[in-house]
Amino acid sequence: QRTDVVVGLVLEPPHLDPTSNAAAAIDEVVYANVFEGLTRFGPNGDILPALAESWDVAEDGLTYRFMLHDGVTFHDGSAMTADDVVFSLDRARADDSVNAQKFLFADIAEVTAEDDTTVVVTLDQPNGNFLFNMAWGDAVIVAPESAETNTTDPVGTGPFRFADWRQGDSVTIERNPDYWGEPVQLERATFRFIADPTAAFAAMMAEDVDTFPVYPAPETLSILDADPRFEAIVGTTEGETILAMNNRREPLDDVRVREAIVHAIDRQEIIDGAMFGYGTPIGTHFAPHHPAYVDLLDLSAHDPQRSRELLAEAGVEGLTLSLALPPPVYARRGGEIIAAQLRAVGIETEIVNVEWAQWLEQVFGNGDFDLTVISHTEPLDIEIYGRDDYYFGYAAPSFLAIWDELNETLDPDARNALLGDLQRDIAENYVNVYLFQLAKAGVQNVDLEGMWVNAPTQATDLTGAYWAR
Amino acid sequence: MTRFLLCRTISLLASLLVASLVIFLVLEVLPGDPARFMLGLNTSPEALAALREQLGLTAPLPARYLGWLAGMAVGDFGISYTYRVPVADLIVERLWVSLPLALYALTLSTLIAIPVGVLAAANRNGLIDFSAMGLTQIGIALPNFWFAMLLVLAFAVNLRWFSSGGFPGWQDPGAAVRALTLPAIALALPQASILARVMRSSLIDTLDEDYVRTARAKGLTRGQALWRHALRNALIPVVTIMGLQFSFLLAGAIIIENVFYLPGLGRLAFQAISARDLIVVRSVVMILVFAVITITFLVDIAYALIDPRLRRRAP
Amino acid sequence: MRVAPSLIIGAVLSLAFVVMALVSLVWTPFDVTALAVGNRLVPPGDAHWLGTDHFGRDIFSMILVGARTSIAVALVAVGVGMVIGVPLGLTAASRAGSWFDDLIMRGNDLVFAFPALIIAILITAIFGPGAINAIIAIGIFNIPVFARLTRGAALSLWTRDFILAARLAGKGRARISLEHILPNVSNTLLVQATIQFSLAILAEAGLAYVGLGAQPPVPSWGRMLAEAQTMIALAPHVALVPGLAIVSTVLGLNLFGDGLRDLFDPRLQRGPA
Amino acid sequence: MSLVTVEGVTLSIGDTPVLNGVSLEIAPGEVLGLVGESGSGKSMTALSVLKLLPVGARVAGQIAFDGRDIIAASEREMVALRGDEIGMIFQEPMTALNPLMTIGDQVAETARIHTRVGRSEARALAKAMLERVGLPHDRIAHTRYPHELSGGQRQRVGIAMAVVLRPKLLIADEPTTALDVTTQAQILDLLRGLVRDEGMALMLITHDLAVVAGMADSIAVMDKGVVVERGTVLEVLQAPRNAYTKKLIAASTHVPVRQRGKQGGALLEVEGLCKDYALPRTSLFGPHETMRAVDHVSFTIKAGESVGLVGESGSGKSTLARAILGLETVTAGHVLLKGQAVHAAGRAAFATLRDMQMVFQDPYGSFDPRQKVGRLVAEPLHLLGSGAPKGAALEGRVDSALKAVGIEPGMADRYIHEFSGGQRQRIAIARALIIEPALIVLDEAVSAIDVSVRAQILDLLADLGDRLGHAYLFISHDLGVVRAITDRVLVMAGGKIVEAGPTADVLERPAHAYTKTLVAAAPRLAG
Ligand SMILES: Nc1ncnc2c1ncn2[C@@H]1O[C@H](COP(=O)(O)OP(=O)(O)OP(=O)(O)O)[C@@H](O)[C@H]1O
Ligand SMILES: Nc1ncnc2c1ncn2[C@@H]1O[C@H](COP(=O)(O)OP(=O)(O)OP(=O)(O)O)[C@@H](O)[C@H]1O
Ligand SMILES: [Mg+2]
Ligand SMILES: [Mg+2]
Ligand code: NI
Repeated sequence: QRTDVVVGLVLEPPHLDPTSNAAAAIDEVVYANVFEGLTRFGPNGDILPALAESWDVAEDGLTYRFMLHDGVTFHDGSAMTADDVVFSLDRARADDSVNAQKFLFADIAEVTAEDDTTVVVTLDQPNGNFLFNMAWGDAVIVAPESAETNTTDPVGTGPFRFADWRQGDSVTIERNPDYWGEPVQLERATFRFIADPTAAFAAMMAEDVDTFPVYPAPETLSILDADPRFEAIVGTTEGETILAMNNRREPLDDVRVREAIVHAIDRQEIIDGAMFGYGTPIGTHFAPHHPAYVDLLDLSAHDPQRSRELLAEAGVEGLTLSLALPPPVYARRGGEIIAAQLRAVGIETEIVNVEWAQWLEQVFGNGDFDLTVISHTEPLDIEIYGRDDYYFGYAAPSFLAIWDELNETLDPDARNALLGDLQRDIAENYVNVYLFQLAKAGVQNVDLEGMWVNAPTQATDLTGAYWAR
Repeated sequence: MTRFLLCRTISLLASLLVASLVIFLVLEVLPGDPARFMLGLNTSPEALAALREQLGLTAPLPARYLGWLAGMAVGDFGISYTYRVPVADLIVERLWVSLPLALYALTLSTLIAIPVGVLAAANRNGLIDFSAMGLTQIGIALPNFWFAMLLVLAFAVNLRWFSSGGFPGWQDPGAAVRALTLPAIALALPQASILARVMRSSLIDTLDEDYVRTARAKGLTRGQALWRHALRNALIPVVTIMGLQFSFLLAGAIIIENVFYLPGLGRLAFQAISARDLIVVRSVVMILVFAVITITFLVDIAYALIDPRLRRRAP
Repeated sequence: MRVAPSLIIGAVLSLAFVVMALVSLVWTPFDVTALAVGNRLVPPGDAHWLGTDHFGRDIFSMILVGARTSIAVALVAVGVGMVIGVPLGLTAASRAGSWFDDLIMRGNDLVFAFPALIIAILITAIFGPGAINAIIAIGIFNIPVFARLTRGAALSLWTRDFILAARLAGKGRARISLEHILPNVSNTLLVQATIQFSLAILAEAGLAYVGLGAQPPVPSWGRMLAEAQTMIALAPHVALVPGLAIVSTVLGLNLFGDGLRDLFDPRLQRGPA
Repeated sequence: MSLVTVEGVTLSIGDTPVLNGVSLEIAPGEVLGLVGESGSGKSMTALSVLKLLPVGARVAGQIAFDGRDIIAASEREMVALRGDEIGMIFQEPMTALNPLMTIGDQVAETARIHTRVGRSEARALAKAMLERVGLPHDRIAHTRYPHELSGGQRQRVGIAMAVVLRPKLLIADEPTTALDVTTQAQILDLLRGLVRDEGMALMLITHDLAVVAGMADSIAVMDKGVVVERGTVLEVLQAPRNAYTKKLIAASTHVPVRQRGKQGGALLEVEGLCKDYALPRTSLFGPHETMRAVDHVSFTIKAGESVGLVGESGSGKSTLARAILGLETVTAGHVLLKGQAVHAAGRAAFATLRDMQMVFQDPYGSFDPRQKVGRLVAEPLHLLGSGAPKGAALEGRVDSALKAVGIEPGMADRYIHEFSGGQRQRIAIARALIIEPALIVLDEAVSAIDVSVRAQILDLLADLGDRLGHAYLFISHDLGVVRAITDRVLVMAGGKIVEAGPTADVLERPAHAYTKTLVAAAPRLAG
């Protein structure tokens, strides 16, 4: 019976502190393994208690009392108390904070320690998402002594503790013998960083790696799955992959032109061509596995004839648009297919492959683009359509009105109905082309059990993993 | 000799200074902001500003350049933006992979190239020569990532003799050498092909020299004349190429490092460029430039060792 | 004069390469920009002689058009190197030992000292990826190659008596460089150009591997090969065909260059005594 | 009983026949001079005896050495023979030694290969032999490398290497051609002594009949791969029977007929001319050390006069010539041509070059191989600037210049490699003539060409001088040539002119010590 596992990850984390960098690779190593927050995501996206054993919410929805577990220690041996929670939350929302998701803490008015194991958080306004927010990797609890050194020597409360980081190659974590909860079954886990898709395939085939939770080469997944040694595990993610359009720019500010583009796109061809069939078509910016999801695919059926008519109607001819493509394969391959599909309705595209840094500055930061392909991986992020300064520039009054109503609503069913309205609003206004929900296409050794199937957040939770043989 | 060394050192320093300025300026015009890269899509402007301040990105250009230079002079390359560790540590760690890999590949390539080149030259226009040179032509023509991939498929995936990539560290030297073997072969083959061709043509040239005929007139056999007289003379261009190759192997291995996911210097630079970790990029490039210049310097000295005519350039 | 078999093989392969590029101008079996995802990864057969790629495009057509891209990239990259490098080398040689010569040569050494691939990545990071920027990146590193080669060859010519004779005729350095030095180094340059040409094709493939070569939808052998990497287990022909195209073309050009060198070699050339 | 017998040896390399039934004999202790013009097959004959022929060579016939059949001998037997029983010295002392091996080791190597002696013993042998050839260890350390020796010293090392095991036969292929006369005399002396003391046979290959005359017992004359005449030195030189031999001897002693030209006033005035070359700096900030190649040289050449300049290698002759022509900056002094300064600022040299042209030593290297002869010959017309003839006028100039040197004008659109050495030198003269200069400087213009051609060129120069009346500055290390063609001679040593005067006077009754050694060292044919 093996007690160690080698996990393949595509990207190496820049460092290991989840509270000061947006890189998903950090969470993929440390989330739930090394660091814990008050709450946490479960395998299917539900919010579970973590360091907080339980909590009370006041009637007005403004005060949260968290009861912490007893006898929790950090990996350096010091006790985890309410003061550490206060420190962590205050640090994240401070003026000079470099937390990448500061909005998670935006509604917090005050955090106080009632006693060693009780923390009270007061909000400025009710926030239905607060417990969800506290489950993010960016909201984990850290100790004041080690907060600054977590980048290279992470000290958390999790069931694994950091053992070794071989820059550029791997990070190793090992079982924390003093864990407060149920001990994990694995003795140690090694995360290896393999960006090259071919190398990833070779590493699996050579059994140098036991699992790739997010396998970078969908084209070879079927081969691995057919091999009796391995199995493919396909689940869902929170990544809505869209062809974003610059709603501010001519002629994309004309809804007819946007609709024309939407009808020019054949989603299935993109899913097949770029992702080799892995992915679920979406008709709006919402995860299909979410209870509030509304199927709006009919609004945007593939209909090139309609596209041409709409373009004619809008009086647009000989249109040439730039198409910025960041590095992931869904964008690069998908973009090529999109370009061909647009050409079929008479829209020429000029493909510009960009790096992430460039995409962030040029497209995301400065809004300097016509079209781009991107996957929005944050959970429940339809909110971005209400941001005035967001890169695709929608923020229509119709949307904002529903949004405000939603924020004041606490009843779950009513909330779901409003979320449906939001989805319909952006779909009917053809803000972007909603392509597909990114699949979590992973592969693993058949004997490895207890890994997550879905990815409600980007994490490699190994707490339940074990070897069947 | 001291004069020679002094002159070389001054020109070396001048080159490095020019190089540092070029690198610094080039990286300044590179679009992309490290702070934004680190904080991602959902960040707030205040967090961005705070991080920029923390990283020292707000200081004026000349101040940053001079600060960097002054730091380098005392071996302090600064703190990596993304990794948050001293750049020097990062580089040293990567060098422990890149340097052995380059040396391994160079050794392999030399061990293959010199005998092949010598054999081919000794049997000029013969069957051995023809087939060896044909093979070297193919070796040169292979795109290296393609060849590397074929190696992985054959030796790691099918035969399972080697691991498909990665680097286990030097605690277990045997495993480390095994991990570097396939990458070294992938790197060495094209270099060996080039080197073998240089060796052959250089040896053919020297075999035509008068002193080889003199040696034969003394009663040396063809082989003795080749071995004792021609070979050492033929090594001079070979050493030049080896010097160039070493610097290439040190810096140009990015692609091979990617295919074998090795934590080498080239990949560090590549990753740092995409993360806009400019402080790492410029330090790595600087180190590589420094390495190349130093190697050129060493090759000059190697010349002097091989060739007495160069030993006393100036009294 | 006996022509070496390697020269013939090289010439044939190089010619095939050029012919492919020319043919692609007037005819390809299929449209290389038309995707047919349903028809992807078809093995070589009657309809598609060399099969189809992961988007269902006809590989044979892409190879034809890719030859054109390769020629364009390599030609311009070598052109950049020659147009800048050769005059620099000629001027440096005509003023050997002067500060100008020193400056050019130190500058050359410096360019040589920079890690080529990293600089290429930087250049494309600054200007964006694409064929033009790949050309610039490859071209920059061709400049010192040609400058050095030209200078070396020119220097040995400057010591020859016929240069003295030209000076006796009252001709200046620039004029001598053009009238006497340049024609006499042209063989050497031609041979080196062939070799740099093949290296440029390989370099483009390397850049394409890191995603920086010619950009879609323009087919390029390097990108075809890079994109086909992961498909090799699925449909080997997708990776083998562009690989073989590159190998045989580079091989052909190298053999051709070597053959030319032998042909021009003064030791093998014998005028009447 | 002869040591070496070569009988009807035929040799071809590839498809070209090189030797065609060569026969000769050398007895022990005998010196055979093998003479002939370039390409006649002298070297190939010698290499056949050693079986060190180039790849692709096929030999037929008989070669016997000391009773052994060389043609049939295996490579192993030959290896044992070479260096031990047959030693060989080559022409080029500069390239015949391995630059990366000390001279002591190179000499010792011969011994180590053939005898079972140890390293130190071989060194001792080498040391003794190097001393014997005039390189005692205390003056020239045997741990030196070849580049630290002069040409003559290197040739001594070559000889030591060849004779360290006291071979029965020594083959010397043009051992002195690359050396200047004084050194040549020393080396020939050394060889003569070795042959006498060790009793070995010597095959001395040379193109210079005068050298053979002083050294050899017998002579074999080769022409186009055939030995056309054999006999004792006296027989052959005094009473040659073969037509080719006669021609060769005549050419070697040829004196062109010249009328003493009508001389005019001063054409070229050189005054206090100095030329320094910078040596590499010895300390970083110290001044350059300099080497004075031309040291306060002053002389005058009158219009129509033919002046010789002699001196050994490195004495500064070529530097002086280049300085006169304005191709080289000068350190001090001035040069006036027709009263006009050559080294004045601006494009002065451009102006004076119209009246002054030069012919170089190497008839091939002085032409751009990529231009046609017509264009090459016309090149100096560039000096006329906008007044240069064009079109038909230009062609006319080229034609008449070529005609003047006896080249068919129709050949103007050939390339230079399509001409023989002698023709090339004529074309070089045509190029100098085309602009009708008052002075032609010839730097070793006939040194590289065969004697028979040399005679023609000298005739041509004499004739042209008489007809067109230009002055010559004739630089040569060959006193015979200088004697034949000049009125006055300047002797140069160490950058200075040590003696000057009418040619006959200086060469017959040298006053300066240096001139005396020079004259004494020069081999003479007609004694
Ligand atoms: N390696 C070779 N291959 C083919 N032909 C050769 C080779 N070496 C010499 N020859 C030819 O053989 C002929 C005789 O050459 P050889 O060197 O014996 O002449 P030589 O009398 O020694 O002349 P020189 O006085 O110039 O040394 C020449 O025509 C020459 O061109
Ligand atoms: N460009 C130069 N730089 C430095 N030293 C030079 C240069 N040219 C010539 N010399 C030196 O000047 C001296 C005179 O050389 P020069 O060529 O004038 O001799 P020469 O009399 O023509 O000899 P030879 O008979 O060998 O042609 C030599 O010692 C030579 O080494
Ligand atoms: Mg000869
Ligand atoms: Mg001279
Ligand atoms: Ni999302």
